Amino acid sequence: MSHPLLQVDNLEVAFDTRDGTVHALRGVNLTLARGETLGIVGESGSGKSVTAQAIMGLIDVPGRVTGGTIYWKGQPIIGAGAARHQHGVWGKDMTMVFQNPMTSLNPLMTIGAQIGEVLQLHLGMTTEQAQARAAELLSAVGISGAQRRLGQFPHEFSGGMRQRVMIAMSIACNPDLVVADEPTTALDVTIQAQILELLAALQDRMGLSIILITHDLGIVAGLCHKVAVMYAGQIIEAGLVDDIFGAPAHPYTQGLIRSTPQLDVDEDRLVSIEGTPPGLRNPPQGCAFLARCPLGDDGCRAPQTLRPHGNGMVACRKAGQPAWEGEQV
Amino acid sequence: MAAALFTRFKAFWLELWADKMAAFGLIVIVLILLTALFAPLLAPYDASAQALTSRLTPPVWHERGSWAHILGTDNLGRDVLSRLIWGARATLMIGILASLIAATLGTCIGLWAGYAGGRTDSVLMRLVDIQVSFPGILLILLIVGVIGPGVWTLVIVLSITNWMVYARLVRGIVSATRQTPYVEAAEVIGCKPARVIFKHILPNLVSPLLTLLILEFTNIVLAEAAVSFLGFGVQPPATSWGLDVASGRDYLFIAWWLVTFPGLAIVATVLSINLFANWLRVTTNPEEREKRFARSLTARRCKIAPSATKTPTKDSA
Amino acid sequence: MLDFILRRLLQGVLVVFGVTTAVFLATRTFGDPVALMLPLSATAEQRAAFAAQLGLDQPLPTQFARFCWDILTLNFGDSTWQRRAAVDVVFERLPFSLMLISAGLGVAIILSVPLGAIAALRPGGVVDRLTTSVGLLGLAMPQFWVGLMAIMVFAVWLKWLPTSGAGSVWHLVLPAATMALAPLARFTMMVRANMIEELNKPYVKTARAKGLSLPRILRIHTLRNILVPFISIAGWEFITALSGYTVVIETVFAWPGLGNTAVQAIKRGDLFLMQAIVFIIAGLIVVISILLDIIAKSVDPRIELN
Amino acid sequence: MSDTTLSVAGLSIDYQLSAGGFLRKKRSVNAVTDVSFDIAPGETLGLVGESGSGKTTVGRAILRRLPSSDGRIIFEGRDITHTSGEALRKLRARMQIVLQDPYTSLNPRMKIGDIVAEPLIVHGLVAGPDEARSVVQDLMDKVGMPRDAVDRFAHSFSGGQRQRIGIARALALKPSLIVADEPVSALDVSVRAQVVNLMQDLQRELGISFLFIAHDLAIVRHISHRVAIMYAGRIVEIAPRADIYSRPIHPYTKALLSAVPVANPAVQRTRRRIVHPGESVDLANPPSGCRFHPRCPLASEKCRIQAPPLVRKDGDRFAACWNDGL
Amino acid sequence: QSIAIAIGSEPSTLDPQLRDDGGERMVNDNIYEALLARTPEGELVPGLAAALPEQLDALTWQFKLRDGVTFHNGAPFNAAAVVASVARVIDPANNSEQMAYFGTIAGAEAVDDLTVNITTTGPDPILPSRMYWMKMIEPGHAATGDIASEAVGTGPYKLQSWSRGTDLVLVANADYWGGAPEIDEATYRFVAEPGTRLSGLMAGEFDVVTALMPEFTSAVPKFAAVAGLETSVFVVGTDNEVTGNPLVREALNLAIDRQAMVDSLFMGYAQIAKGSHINPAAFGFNTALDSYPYDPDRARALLAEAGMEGAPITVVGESGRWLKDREQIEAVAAYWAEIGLNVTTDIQEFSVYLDSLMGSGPRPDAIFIANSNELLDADREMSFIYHMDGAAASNSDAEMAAMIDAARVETDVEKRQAMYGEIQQHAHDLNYTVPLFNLQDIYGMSTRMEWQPRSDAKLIIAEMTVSE
Ligand SMILES: Nc1ncnc2c1ncn2[C@@H]1O[C@H](COP(=O)(O)OP(=O)(O)OP(=O)(O)O)[C@@H](O)[C@H]1O
Ligand SMILES: Nc1ncnc2c1ncn2[C@@H]1O[C@H](COP(=O)(O)OP(=O)(O)OP(=O)(O)O)[C@@H](O)[C@H]1O
Ligand SMILES: [Mg+2]
Ligand SMILES: [Mg+2]
Ligand code: NI
Repeated sequence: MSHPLLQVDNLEVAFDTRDGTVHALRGVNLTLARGETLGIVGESGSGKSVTAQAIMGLIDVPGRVTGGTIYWKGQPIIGAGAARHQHGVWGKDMTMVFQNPMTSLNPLMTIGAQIGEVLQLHLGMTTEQAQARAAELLSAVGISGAQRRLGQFPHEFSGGMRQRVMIAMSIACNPDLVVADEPTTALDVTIQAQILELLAALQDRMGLSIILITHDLGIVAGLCHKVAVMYAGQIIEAGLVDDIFGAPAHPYTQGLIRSTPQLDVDEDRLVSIEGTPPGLRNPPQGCAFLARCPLGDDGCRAPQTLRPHGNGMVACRKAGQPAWEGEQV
Repeated sequence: MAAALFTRFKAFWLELWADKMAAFGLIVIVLILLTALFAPLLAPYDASAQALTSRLTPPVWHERGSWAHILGTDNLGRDVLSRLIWGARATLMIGILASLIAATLGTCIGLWAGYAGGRTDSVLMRLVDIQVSFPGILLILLIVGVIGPGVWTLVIVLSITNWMVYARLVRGIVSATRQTPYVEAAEVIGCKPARVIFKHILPNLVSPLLTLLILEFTNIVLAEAAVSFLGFGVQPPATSWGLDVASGRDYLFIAWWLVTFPGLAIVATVLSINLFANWLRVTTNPEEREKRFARSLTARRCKIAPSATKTPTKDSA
Repeated sequence: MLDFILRRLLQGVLVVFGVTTAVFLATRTFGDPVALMLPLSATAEQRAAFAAQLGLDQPLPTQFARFCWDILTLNFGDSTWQRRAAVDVVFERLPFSLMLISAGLGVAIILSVPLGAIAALRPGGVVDRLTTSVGLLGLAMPQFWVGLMAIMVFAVWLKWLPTSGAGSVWHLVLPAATMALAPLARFTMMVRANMIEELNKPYVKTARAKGLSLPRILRIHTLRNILVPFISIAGWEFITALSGYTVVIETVFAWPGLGNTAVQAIKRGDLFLMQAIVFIIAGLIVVISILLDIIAKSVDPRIELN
Repeated sequence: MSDTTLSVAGLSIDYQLSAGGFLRKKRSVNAVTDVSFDIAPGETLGLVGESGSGKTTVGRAILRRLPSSDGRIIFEGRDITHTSGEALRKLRARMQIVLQDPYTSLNPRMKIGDIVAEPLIVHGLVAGPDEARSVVQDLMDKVGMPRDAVDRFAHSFSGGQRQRIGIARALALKPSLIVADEPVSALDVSVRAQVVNLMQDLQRELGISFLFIAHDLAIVRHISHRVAIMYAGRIVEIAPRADIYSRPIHPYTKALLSAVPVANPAVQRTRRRIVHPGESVDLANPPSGCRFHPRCPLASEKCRIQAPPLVRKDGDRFAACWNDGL
Repeated sequence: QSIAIAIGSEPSTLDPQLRDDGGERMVNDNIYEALLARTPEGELVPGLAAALPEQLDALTWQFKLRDGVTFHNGAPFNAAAVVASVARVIDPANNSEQMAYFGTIAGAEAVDDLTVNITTTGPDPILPSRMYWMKMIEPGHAATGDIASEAVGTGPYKLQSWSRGTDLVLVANADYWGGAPEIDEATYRFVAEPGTRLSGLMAGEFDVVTALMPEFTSAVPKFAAVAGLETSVFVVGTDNEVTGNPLVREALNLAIDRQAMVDSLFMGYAQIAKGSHINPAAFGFNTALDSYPYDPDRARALLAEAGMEGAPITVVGESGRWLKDREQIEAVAAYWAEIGLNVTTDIQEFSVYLDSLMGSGPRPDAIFIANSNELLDADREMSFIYHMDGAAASNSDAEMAAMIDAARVETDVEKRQAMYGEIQQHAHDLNYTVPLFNLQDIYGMSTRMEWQPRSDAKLIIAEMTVSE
């Protein structure tokens, strides 16, 4: 049987708040094959992190998974049919790198202990074995003096190094998938470049799949095979990187790309998408982008689902029509 | 306007009512406050009127009890209920005054230290340290021993020994708030320090100060009781719950009601305030407040939260 | 490190001196020590002789100079009440106080951590509500009341434990339990609140993403992280207790601690004893807070000592 | 009026880490060293550099929120290096700030109208509430906010809208210089464009000078006339925009530019990235000589010993590197 | 057999000669002895002396000592020990608080090994009573040993151990000259709280507790009450505007229903004072006087006659030092208010109170005191309260002062007795004081204890027995 590595099927997540229920994810569909890198982009609050956390089984009070299923190698791990215990999936086969390297490590545990912990738990190593392996891992992510470093605490590391430690930890058990939620947003450009190189190198070497969540279209362009664009809790466009950057079909994707200033092009004015995304407490029935969309009309009030368009999928009736004046970049 | 106020009150009450214990606490507090306020109207007797012939009458439900003294009489034949009602007045007044004085003093020093920063800050905070290192109850007893006990002494003494915590809190918040961008913005647009403090910084203090004030109030009530217990507190003919417990304790084995009722009054007051303050603390913290709401929803939905079932448990791997 | 300790000790010396001076001024300027110290029927000559003997007839600055010298030479004079060196009295009672406080706080610490942790695991759950309610009740009951009731129940009715006094471990049980009650409540609530806060921190998400079970996260990760605030709260509680807040318990259980002695010293106007007590307790408080800082540093490597 | 709005010469700033005292050495960190630049009226100077390189520190020093340990700040022809008290308060009317985080830079307890009117009131520029209201309405129009916004609180606005409110507040005093400290870093790409466009429009209309601090080289390129690059508390290169982006001189500038990802798969995959090893400088004990030398591929013995001064290389380009034009 | 005794305060020292301290006395009364003793009823009998002393002249008393008595450390008790004991107490360097009892003693000299002469500074008829309070120490131990914590006496009990703060254990002295006592071992525990003492008694931990409140006589297994040394009294300011009027003072005395107070406050464990505040057991007590009747109508009439209806008086007192002090003060104040006086009660902090009582300022209208008479001689009350120069006196009656001075040096027993009777009658007629009650000391005991307590508040273990 050739199951995809990861399949997210119509995932719905809601958060209970005093002012009503926030429908953070409203039917997210994703498929990821082995060795593939998927970028997820979208503006703040569109549900990228929630998606990642749902995949990792980290949705917690006040959130809850209200619908849909996540399959790992064909087995349901979240939603209908999922077993209560998921031995060796989370933390071993599927790991996560978080956005903020400053706070994502336990400040009072040595780096060695934090890496070793995973190895002992999932691979049943002894402390010594785990420490030896941890040292290897640190070297693998480009931290010199690994032996000495193992005994140090996170605050003795710079931001970039901490993110390397996070990555070392995430690849400790030779996972199949690493979910990276904005792994470089908190870092400087030069450091970001180092980390991205590292991720790319690791992927080459280990045949990892990566889900890379980011704001930065440039990162997606450089690193990913496929990209999914999220808006208001849904994926509104997905496809191969070249296709989407070359010819974005959804008006939102078009706007997103056009509003990004370029290093080598002088625009007179940037495209600005006026307005704000809809609130997720009472999300609109139809296209969520309607209120901000230059092409929108009454027909868009009907629910929009992902439909094939070219090589990819788009959730728009007017997919492919240019939405913003001026030339495509 | 009134309608708006009413809706706000209603929203407040609805949220409070969701936590029955806290609501109950608030009701008790209000009742006790009213009792203290209307003591002269409510008390059946003068609190210090004694009748030696009817001393140590037990409460009414006791076989020797009488309706004349519902909660019985004390060792001088004074009506326990009346003393309880008047005692509420003394106890609450001491508590409120001492808390307010301590809070005012502490807040001023905290504001000063936090806003001035630098050397002033460290000098003031050293002062706090000295006061903290001073054996607290010794200081109370020492002062009382030197200037003599009494209601006002108690108020002064309890204020002197309690202001530090306000100073620390306020200083912490002020020096943190000073760093916040909106205060920086206010300074950059040319607000004078007074305006910055009162318009931009002080409002941040209101809710933590209020919570602290409420909690500290209970400490002061307990401290008053303890000091009175040691005989350094309120002196007759004035009365307070602490004093009543103290003077009733000698009769514990034959007249349990002397200690029990004022004791219960203290417990009820402090407990109610704590219950309410506990709720208030959560309510003033937006994050906690959301969680509380979600949890109660989950509980009401009568099923285990989905997330709970999905918690990875690798215990037996 | 050494530099830190030295600096703190020096600061401490100043604090202790300030505190003791405050006592000196308070007792010399507001009251008449001689009247307090002599029996009711003492004659005027006796009073004068006594004042002269203690140097109380000298002008205040002279007295103060003498006082400063005495402090410097750690000479606190004789307790007029016990007729022996005041420091001896203090050091004789101090162990009892320390025993009571350590036992009480020890119990509170040992019980509060699991209780608070369990409550934090399921906020709003049964255990949580129960511990919170019981805790609040524990905080609301005046200590002397609890003490009297405990004697009634456990000593008079059940006859399990001695009513009062010191001498054996059994004598310690009731006072220590009474002493433990309020700190236990405070510790539990503090552990619960900090635990909940800690569980919200990003590193806990990391730990969960690593596949660790919640109990393990609690045990290995968060527990250590709440240790620092816990140490400071526990230390604070220790200091408060040391500064005489056990006196009520000591009175109720006839426990021969320093609190009672202090009350006696004040009641009897025993100035020298009073000064010695204040001095030694303030000194202890300073030392303890330095120790606390060092312990905190050893738990949390991020803390800088300055 | 002089032809430069702001002129900074040889500015150095130290942060006190701990006050000196008994048995304790004074410790301080030299966050900004010998920084000089000018801003002409109506000009935008972009200030870029990695985190901790001292950008904010420079901005705050110009606004006189920090004492400078060395150097001079000349604003509109007046030396304001040591202005303080009431004079400083007056000065504040002429230079304003827009802060990075639109969520925390507005007092959550004040209505938008009051926030924007506050500078007018504290400087006594309006006679009464009615006048304040009409001025505020004008400002709201100017920054493209709905008029009814004045009666609402900050939390009901999105990040972009809040940033516009922040700009309106800064504009209220009709300043000649606005220090914008990463005004768009916290905003989403689509919203970022709104704010950037607004700032450009305002500059054209009102002739305001901007010191525009940012991480994002692409945005800086879009909005600035000239760009200064900071590294470890020093300006390593300062030049007109076109020069910086097309012909960078300093190795750090080059590395920085090459590290910026470009949102174009074809380009991005083939770009030659100069990835320098190592991390940013610890300012508490900076390396000797050129502060970039430990990471610099071209570093020579000279770089290790002597810090290169910022010198004119050609045209309006200044750089601080011993390796000429490489 | 061993018993446990709970006392209110731990001895501050075991030196028997320095402090006037209840805790110390409770212990040392069993370890040390004096030359004279008293029967439980209060009669002076020979103690370490072989017989009652003989007065040689106005200033000299001769004591013959008991032969063959040794101290616990084996040293003999002899004239040298007596001389040393006397010298040590009165040595100003020792600043003994007991000088209140021994102020008149000039010194002692040994006549032979078993005879001592004690001299006084002036004629002192009550020297024998004083010697009842002077404990005899072992000179060698006092000089070289640690007398403050190691007691060496001649008494029926020896100190076994004293763990400060915890307990103090006495064991029977098998070599006691009066025969070994019945109880072998006595453990003292120090419990300040009356409630806690009581609970210890009820829990069976203690066999004897001191200072039981009258209310608890019904709750404890067993108790014993005895007339004590203390008499409560209001001293009235005779030079004050209102209380200067003898009619008012009489009214004050008639206004109080003493019987009701005895019944309710003291549950009967007090005697109404017989017209004066002299202890009935004391030498010089005037048995002819009767207690003031309760006659509020007459009191009101007297007030009316004096034109003092509604006149303001201030009642001064303290709280917590004597048994039910505040209750007595407040009850009396209420009675006085009832007959139409405008009463202000002023409960003062103790040092302030002391100043009111003995300071040089104006005398209060009425001040409460529980007067204690350890020497059991009327001289105490006479010189402290009745004599116009007395520390707590509120009158300026020079005639009475002269009578007191005369009585003090009168060595003829009969004459002295008569003089004191006369003075009391005089003071009674003029209502100088408002005497209230002779208080009783109540002791709680376990059921197995057999003991009749003594009126001088001494806790003599040798007088106790245990039934088992
Ligand atoms: N704990 C929570 N309580 C309530 N709502 C939440 C919670 N966490 C997330 N949400 C909501 O879920 C939605 C998606 O949030 P998410 O964090 O996935 O966004 P994101 O795309 O990762 O944004 P960003 O780019 O800012 O990280 C948001 O609208 C947010 O308000
Ligand atoms: N209050 C302060 N006390 C001590 N050091 C400080 C303080 N503020 C900043 N620094 C130090 O000064 C240096 C410059 O900081 P600054 O905030 O100016 O950098 P920045 O370029 O604005 O960085 P970012 O891009 O992260 O905003 C940094 O090394 C920082 O650690
Ligand atoms: Mg996110
Ligand atoms: Mg900055
Ligand atoms: Ni399992």
